[in-house]
Amino acid sequence: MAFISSGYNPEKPMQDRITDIGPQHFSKFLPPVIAKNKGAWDYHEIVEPGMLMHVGLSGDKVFTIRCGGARLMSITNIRELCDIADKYCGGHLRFTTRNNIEFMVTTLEDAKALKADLTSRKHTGGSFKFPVGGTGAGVTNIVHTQGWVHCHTPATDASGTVKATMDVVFEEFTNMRLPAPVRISMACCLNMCGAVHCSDIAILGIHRKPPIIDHENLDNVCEVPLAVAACPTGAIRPTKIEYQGKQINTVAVKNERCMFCGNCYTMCPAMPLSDRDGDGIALMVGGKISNRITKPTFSKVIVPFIPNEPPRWPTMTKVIKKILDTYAGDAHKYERLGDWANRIGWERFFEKCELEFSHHLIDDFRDPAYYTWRQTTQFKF
Amino acid sequence: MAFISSGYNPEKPMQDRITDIGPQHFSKFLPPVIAKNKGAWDYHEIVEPGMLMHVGLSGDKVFTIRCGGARLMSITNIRELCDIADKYCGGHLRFTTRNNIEFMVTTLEDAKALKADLTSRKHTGGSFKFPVGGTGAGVTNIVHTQGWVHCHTPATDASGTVKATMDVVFEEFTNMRLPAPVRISMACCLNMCGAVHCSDIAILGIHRKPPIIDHENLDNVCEVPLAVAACPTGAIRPTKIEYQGKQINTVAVKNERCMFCGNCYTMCPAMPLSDRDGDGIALMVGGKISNRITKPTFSKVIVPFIPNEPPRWPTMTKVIKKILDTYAGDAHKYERLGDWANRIGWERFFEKCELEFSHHLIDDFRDPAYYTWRQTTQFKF
Amino acid sequence: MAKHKTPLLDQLESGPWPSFVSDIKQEIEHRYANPKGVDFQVPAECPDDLLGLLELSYVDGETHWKHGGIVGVFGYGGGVIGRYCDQPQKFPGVAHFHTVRVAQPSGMFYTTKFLRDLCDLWELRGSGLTNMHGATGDIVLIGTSTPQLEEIFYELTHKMGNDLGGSGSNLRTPACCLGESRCEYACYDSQELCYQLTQQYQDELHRPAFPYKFKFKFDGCSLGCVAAIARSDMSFIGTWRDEIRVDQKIVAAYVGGEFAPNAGAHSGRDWGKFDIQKEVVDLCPSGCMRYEGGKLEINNKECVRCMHCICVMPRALKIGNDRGLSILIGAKAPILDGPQMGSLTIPFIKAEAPYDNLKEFVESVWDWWMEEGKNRERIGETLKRLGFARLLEVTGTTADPRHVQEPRHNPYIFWKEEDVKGGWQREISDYRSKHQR
Amino acid sequence: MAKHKTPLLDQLESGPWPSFVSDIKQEIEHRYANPKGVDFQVPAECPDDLLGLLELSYVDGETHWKHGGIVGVFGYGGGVIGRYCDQPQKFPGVAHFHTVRVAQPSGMFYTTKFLRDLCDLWELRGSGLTNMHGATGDIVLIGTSTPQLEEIFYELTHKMGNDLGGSGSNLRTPACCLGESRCEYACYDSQELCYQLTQQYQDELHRPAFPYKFKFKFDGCSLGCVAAIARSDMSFIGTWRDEIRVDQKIVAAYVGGEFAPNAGAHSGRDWGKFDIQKEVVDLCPSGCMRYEGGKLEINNKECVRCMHCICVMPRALKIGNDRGLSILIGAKAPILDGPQMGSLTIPFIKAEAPYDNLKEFVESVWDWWMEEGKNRERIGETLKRLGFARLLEVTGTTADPRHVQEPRHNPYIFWKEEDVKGGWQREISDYRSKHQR
Ligand code: SRM
Ligand code: SRM
Ligand code: SRM
Ligand code: SRM
Ligand code: SF4
Ligand code: SF4
Ligand code: SF4
Ligand code: SF4
Ligand code: SF4
Ligand code: SF4
Ligand code: SF4
Ligand code: SF4
Repeated sequence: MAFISSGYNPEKPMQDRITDIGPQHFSKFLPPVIAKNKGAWDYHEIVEPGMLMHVGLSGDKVFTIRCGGARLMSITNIRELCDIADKYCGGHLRFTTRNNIEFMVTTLEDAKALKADLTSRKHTGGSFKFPVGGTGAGVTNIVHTQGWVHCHTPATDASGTVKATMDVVFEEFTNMRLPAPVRISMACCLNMCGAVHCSDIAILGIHRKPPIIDHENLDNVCEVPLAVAACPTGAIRPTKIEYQGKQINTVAVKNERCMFCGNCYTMCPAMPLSDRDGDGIALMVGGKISNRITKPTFSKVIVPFIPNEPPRWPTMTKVIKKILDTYAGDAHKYERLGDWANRIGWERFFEKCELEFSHHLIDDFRDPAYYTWRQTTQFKF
Repeated sequence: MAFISSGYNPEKPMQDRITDIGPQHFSKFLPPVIAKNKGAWDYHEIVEPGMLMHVGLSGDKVFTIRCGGARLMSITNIRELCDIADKYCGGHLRFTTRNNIEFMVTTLEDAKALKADLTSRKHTGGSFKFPVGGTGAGVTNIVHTQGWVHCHTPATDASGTVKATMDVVFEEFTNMRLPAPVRISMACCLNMCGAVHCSDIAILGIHRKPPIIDHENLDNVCEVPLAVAACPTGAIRPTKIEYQGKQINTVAVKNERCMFCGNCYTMCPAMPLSDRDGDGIALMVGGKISNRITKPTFSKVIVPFIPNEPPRWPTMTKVIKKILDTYAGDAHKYERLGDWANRIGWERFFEKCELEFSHHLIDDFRDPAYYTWRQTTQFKF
Repeated sequence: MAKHKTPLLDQLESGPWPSFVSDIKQEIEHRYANPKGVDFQVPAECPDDLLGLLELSYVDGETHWKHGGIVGVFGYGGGVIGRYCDQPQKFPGVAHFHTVRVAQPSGMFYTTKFLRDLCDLWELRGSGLTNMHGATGDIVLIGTSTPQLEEIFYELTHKMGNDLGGSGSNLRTPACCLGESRCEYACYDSQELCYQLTQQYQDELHRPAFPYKFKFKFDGCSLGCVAAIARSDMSFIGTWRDEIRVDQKIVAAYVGGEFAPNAGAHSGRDWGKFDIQKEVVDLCPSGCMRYEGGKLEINNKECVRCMHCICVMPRALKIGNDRGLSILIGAKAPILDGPQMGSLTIPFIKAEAPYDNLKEFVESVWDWWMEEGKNRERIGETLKRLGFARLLEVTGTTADPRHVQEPRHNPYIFWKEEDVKGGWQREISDYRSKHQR
Repeated sequence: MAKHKTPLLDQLESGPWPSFVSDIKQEIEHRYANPKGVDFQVPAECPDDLLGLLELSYVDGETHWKHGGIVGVFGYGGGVIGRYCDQPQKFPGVAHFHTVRVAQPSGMFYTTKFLRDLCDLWELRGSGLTNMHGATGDIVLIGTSTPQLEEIFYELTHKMGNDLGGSGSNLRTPACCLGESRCEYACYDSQELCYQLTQQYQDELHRPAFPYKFKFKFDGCSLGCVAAIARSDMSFIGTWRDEIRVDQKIVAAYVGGEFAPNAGAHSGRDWGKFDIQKEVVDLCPSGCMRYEGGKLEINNKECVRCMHCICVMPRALKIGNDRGLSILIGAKAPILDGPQMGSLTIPFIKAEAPYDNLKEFVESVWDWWMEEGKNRERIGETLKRLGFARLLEVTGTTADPRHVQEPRHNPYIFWKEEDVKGGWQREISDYRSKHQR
């Protein structure tokens, strides 16, 4: 392989440099029917799962076919998407805020043909390349993060847990038979790169062992005061130890105070947390974002820990399926998962979903914890 | 006046000493019909304002006449109550948890006669001695504290604010025409000796000037570290100053950090807060205690400050009256004041009650403050 | 004739509500008249000077009481609040003006005999002024001098067979609603339990050994007539766990307008015809009721026992038979950490004499708080600081979804080493064997 | 043929959902086949080694990526996340594996031309693997080496006219819902505003000058399709302040069953006949609707614009005409202080080009946060620490009940000296003149 220059001259980095141009203006990318009717749409309809029809005040119609995809996507895959878009959509496509792909056409026939085409495409391993669905009162794509594919702090994998989960709930992706939309999100550590804290169902990687301290290197790779300041519970203090006959500056961790947030590791590479047995999954439910009927709310931790069981995390997916099915069978129309749990009471939620309640689920983080305890005699036996 | 000994011998305090006997057993005090039907009541009815009828499974009936009174009560007044109880009730009476007096008789005729008798008695100044009422969906007696009558930390008077308020809302004491009970409470400083923090309407004395420091005496009358530790906002620090040529230990207060809780004064008499212009009243509303329909909730501050206007606090009583009347006109049957405000939204509450909203009403005390801000786009214009 | 002019206070004599000013004035007159020739042990002008001092506060807009002094009776750490006025020259009658907290009987029923004895005692040895009752529940005798304290205590115990109440870092005087004595809603005998625990914990009540004050309150049911949930470190609130007893015939009578809804509590206004659907079924917080075909159905399993339906139709609906109480912990006023209500700790427990199960629970809570509570830290604050789960642990209570309104929002779980496979001891060298730097 | 055996990952090839493993495998094959004879600037085995390394993580249950390194392009403080693997000998193809964040167009519409160009670039200079899109919204190109960074940036800017996105203590890449481009609910042009603010604040985006990261997100309405309220330090959420436009005829058609409720979103199950009372009127959170005599009435003054009724009958009910947006501040994930959602700061503001009113607001917020924010403190945390009122003050916003869900529970008000008559300077001697010790 020979180095191919883009034209950039490292000797003169400022030569011809273009900076601060931002993204392209979106208007360059809009399909003509979209550009024409922008700001003048009248209504929409979900013709069938994965197929939306938007009708403009002009009378124009646009049919959108939405299909799922693994967010971790190769350029081969993107090129295939482009081929499809070239064939059916005049060279336009879009991605949704939940990593689905949308193709837009102007007739129902094209929409049907496109849908058929998309669902016919499969990977050699047997999975759909472009399953159509993700609309209406169903499960759509899982918003997720990097996991073991790219990040340094994950407590689990992202792509794998997502694939395992979507396989199990796939029927809900292609049907619209739930009481309301169910948004599943995944984040591989407590940094929660995503809206895991406000999702109907959230898969969260968590650590459970305090950082290991790499005393030998700590003082070289991080600043002790920053590491100390990083800890929200004050578990870390500066200390000196003797290492191979030398006094070195390092830190000590009061393990009982650690709640495994990983912020120390973020600030100091010499304090890794990850551990095969310590790491795993916490499940949260009942968050939402829309202001429809009820206000946005946070997700709540309902299973404090499930061990990592790669490649398919069967315990985790079983719990998720059970929750989803119970919700589907019990909730009112338009009722989001958390609104259902609030209505029946969390005591019933645990009972109906056959989940064990443990003290780990009782908030003990700072003053607001109090507001999640129960200050009433209203409860159900 | 000559010292009259009870029999106590100061030389031998332990001689014949009786301790740890607690209160008398309540059974010694129950009227016969009460004792007989205890634990076996069937139902009750409010015959008319201030008159309850309880019916036992035995068929027995007891009629209770409830009357209001100033909680600050002379023995002359108590003896008059005893005279009445002797006359009508076989020498029994009780006090309610809100400082009303209850007389129990077993026939409706006696009850009517008793009620007539009670309402006929007036103080020379014109006020009722024993107004009958305080039942059902009305205003009952105001639970209150000491104020300028006995305490060292009040920011206002208790008995006076209560009298002024009860005079203004008196019609609601003798009628049962509100949507639900309205419980008014009063506390003269932030210590809140009472259930002011969970009342439909609460009158609260507040200070607004940081403590004055009596440097000359501080070190003699209190322990500097305790004074420093008392402050929840960390506004107090130990310091040394030169006073009349001598170095003395004392404290300094960072005034901007003070929120006038008075806890420093509780711990250290050399740090008084009270001030004619600084002190006054905050009004809170919307708290409740019962678990009926909705859960118990805290009162909310809706007027941050009203100056002390003794003897009748006209600005304060005007606001209270306005709130009460607005609530009475607008709420649903069975709807407590706070539930009404929650239903219409606090933006409407301020509008309808013609109250000004100011930044003082936005919580800024510690982390839970966040939970009172608005995390939704649901609001009313 | 009163010594002091009180033009401001005089304005509080008008208006319908009982005037404390008029009342004090009648005491002043009575005191000066002294028809029984009592040899007052505190100055006769005591109420007079109180009114004068209070007038001065009305003029100044400031209190004239000095920061409390430590006074009391031998062997007790509470029951008396010391008080001195800051203008003793002008108001010698209230130069000393301590209050005595007298333990009230559960439910605050009295005989006139008891009250008259108390009045006589307080006429002789105090100001003749009282609070019936203090906010915690005590009979509060306001205004006496230090030398009288032991005398009052002696007469109270010897002649009246009654003790002082609490103050200081003690168990405070427990209080209850009247409960079974005159209320069909009572789910346990709140008076008896209040009495029994008061007797059991006399030592804790009189001798400060706690980090701070501790209050018990006993509500016979969830309506909360003694406000336990708001103002007691440990609240005992009655409930049941079987079924609301329904008499359908009487329900029909309510619907037919035979009985006033809510026992007539709303009779002062015309609210229209009683509408059981709107007024009961639709307001049920758990949505567990139906009214169909003239029959009221309650799905008791889903009922949260809020009592609303029972309140609206007390003749037709009755509390269940399998009764007991819930215990909540931590209520307190805002100082210092902000207000708290009690947090549900024991959803249901039987409450039958001799209450050993309850005493055991109380003591396990205290043991923990006395061990871990900081000075001047209410148990509600300890709970916030150390976590609710800790309380469950020390009281041997199994965690239960009923302990929370909703599970935690954050994943900041304090795992323990024994929870975690392989424990916490790890070597960096092992880690490095799989992960190069 | 792939170098590494991946028996665990292979199990993720089955099942209906698109398999990322299969996809990476097709990239591995494509890369080794290299039909166009690309002179890969990062190793051809890059995706192959990624799969191998990932398999190792599946075996070990631990990540094999080292703590990030600081790499980037000249003059920018963000846009690249440095990444190195901790087994470079075994997996040389991913020894360096940095990601490049590419600013996405508002609404994520693309031409195939743009995407193909990007693919070509990334085939030549990267792993051929991407995230479409990252959680913040960027196009994320995962896996390249340090020397390629400037080259990629150069080609991106020169050939594709596109910039990098954000990372570090910067303004992060703003994101929006598709809004007016294909949604009848949009109350403002979320794409245009997103674009304009992105352009306006290029400097803030590329050059870290903030205490910590700062995110903008733009939802066209309160349904929140880009989740602004949950994950943007400043959320712009569309709304209106006049009336919902109702076409009663179409309402009747919905009631008659002519149109599927909620645009057919629930058509996968038989929910029974559409019941406008139960499904719309009774669910309205403000209770401001009535359906009587075949007419739907909305008391718009009381409407909280939750959009439910509009969602259920999108053909009949339309958003108001006097449109604008609400601004909320402070949303963030739980690290460190617990999760936050945005708190309503500007209930309503017009959103029309050139958006000067909005820019002024943004800058007033930043000025304050840059002045007062601590290092690594999100603005939501600053808000908690210094109080919401402070934000109102620095942005010149009048306090309004809409700022709170309910007023404060505690009376701990920080009065200012100028609020208080007579100020705060007092002399103990004055006090003592009225109050003896
Ligand atoms: C395409 C997309 C916007 C974009 O810019 O990419 C979008 C598009 C639409 N959303 Fe959305 N929403 C999109 C993400 C979201 C999100 C964000 C998220 O999930 O991360 C939310 C907030 C979720 C939450 O509350 O937790 C969201 C909450 C809604 C709701 C409220 C649903 C509810 O019951 O609370 C509606 C109303 C509805 O469904 O009738 C809605 C309605 C719509 C409509 C009907 C708007 C319209 O008139 O076109 C669009 C089709 C809906 C459908 O798919 O059934 N959209 N929508 C996003 C598609 C994501 C996907 O691929 O599945
Ligand atoms: C006498 C007293 C108990 C005592 O031991 O002294 C008492 C007695 C009764 N209460 Fe109470 N309550 C008493 C203080 C309270 C308190 C405590 C307080 O206000 O400090 C509360 C909690 C208030 C709150 O929620 O903020 C209280 C909340 C109730 C309720 C719930 C009302 C609601 O709508 O939320 C009921 C039910 C009802 O009114 O139907 C109730 C019902 C009753 C009943 C009907 C119970 C019965 O069957 O006898 C009694 C007569 C009610 C009436 O007066 O209309 N009682 N009641 C107290 C009288 C106080 C007074 O003098 O006015
Ligand atoms: C007399 C009484 C008020 C009344 O007029 O009824 C009272 C009076 C005082 N209270 Fe109280 N409290 C009284 C019931 C309460 C209650 C209500 C209750 O017990 O149900 C509360 C709220 C509930 C609670 O405990 O939280 C209460 C919360 C306080 C506090 C705040 C404690 C806290 O943790 O938040 C203080 C401050 C302190 O302890 O330093 C306090 C302190 C005081 C002191 C001792 C003043 C002080 O700072 O040292 C007051 C003496 C006044 C005096 O000179 O007579 N008092 N105090 C009440 C006791 C009478 C009785 O025994 O029946
Ligand atoms: C790539 C991405 C996840 C993804 O797979 O999509 C990501 C990846 C990382 N995030 Fe994130 N965050 C990403 C979106 C988010 C989001 C979602 C959002 O922006 O809407 C959040 C939650 C919202 C928020 O900002 O609070 C998020 C909250 C965090 C946090 C916690 C910040 C906090 O204040 O709570 C951290 C920790 C930190 O900053 O030290 C973090 C830190 C990180 C770091 C840089 C790891 C670290 O500790 O330094 C991750 C680099 C991973 C890698 O190697 O590629 N990331 N991060 C997302 C950015 C892609 C893009 O530009 O489009
Ligand atoms: S959630 Fe944690 S582990 Fe996952 S990508 Fe974000 S920072 Fe990395
Ligand atoms: S993981 Fe979090 S709590 Fe534990 S030591 Fe590190 S920073 Fe502190
Ligand atoms: S509220 Fe304050 S001023 Fe009033 S009695 Fe209690 S401690 Fe004293
Ligand atoms: S009044 Fe409260 S906040 Fe002010 S200095 Fe005293 S203790 Fe601190
Ligand atoms: S709390 Fe319940 S039991 Fe006690 S008096 Fe009130 S209604 Fe009756
Ligand atoms: S007690 Fe309350 S929750 Fe139970 S059925 Fe009656 S109204 Fe419903
Ligand atoms: S947020 Fe509102 S305007 Fe934007 S896409 Fe969603 S529904 Fe449409
Ligand atoms: S938008 Fe929401 S609040 Fe407004 S009328 Fe419709 S359902 Fe009611």
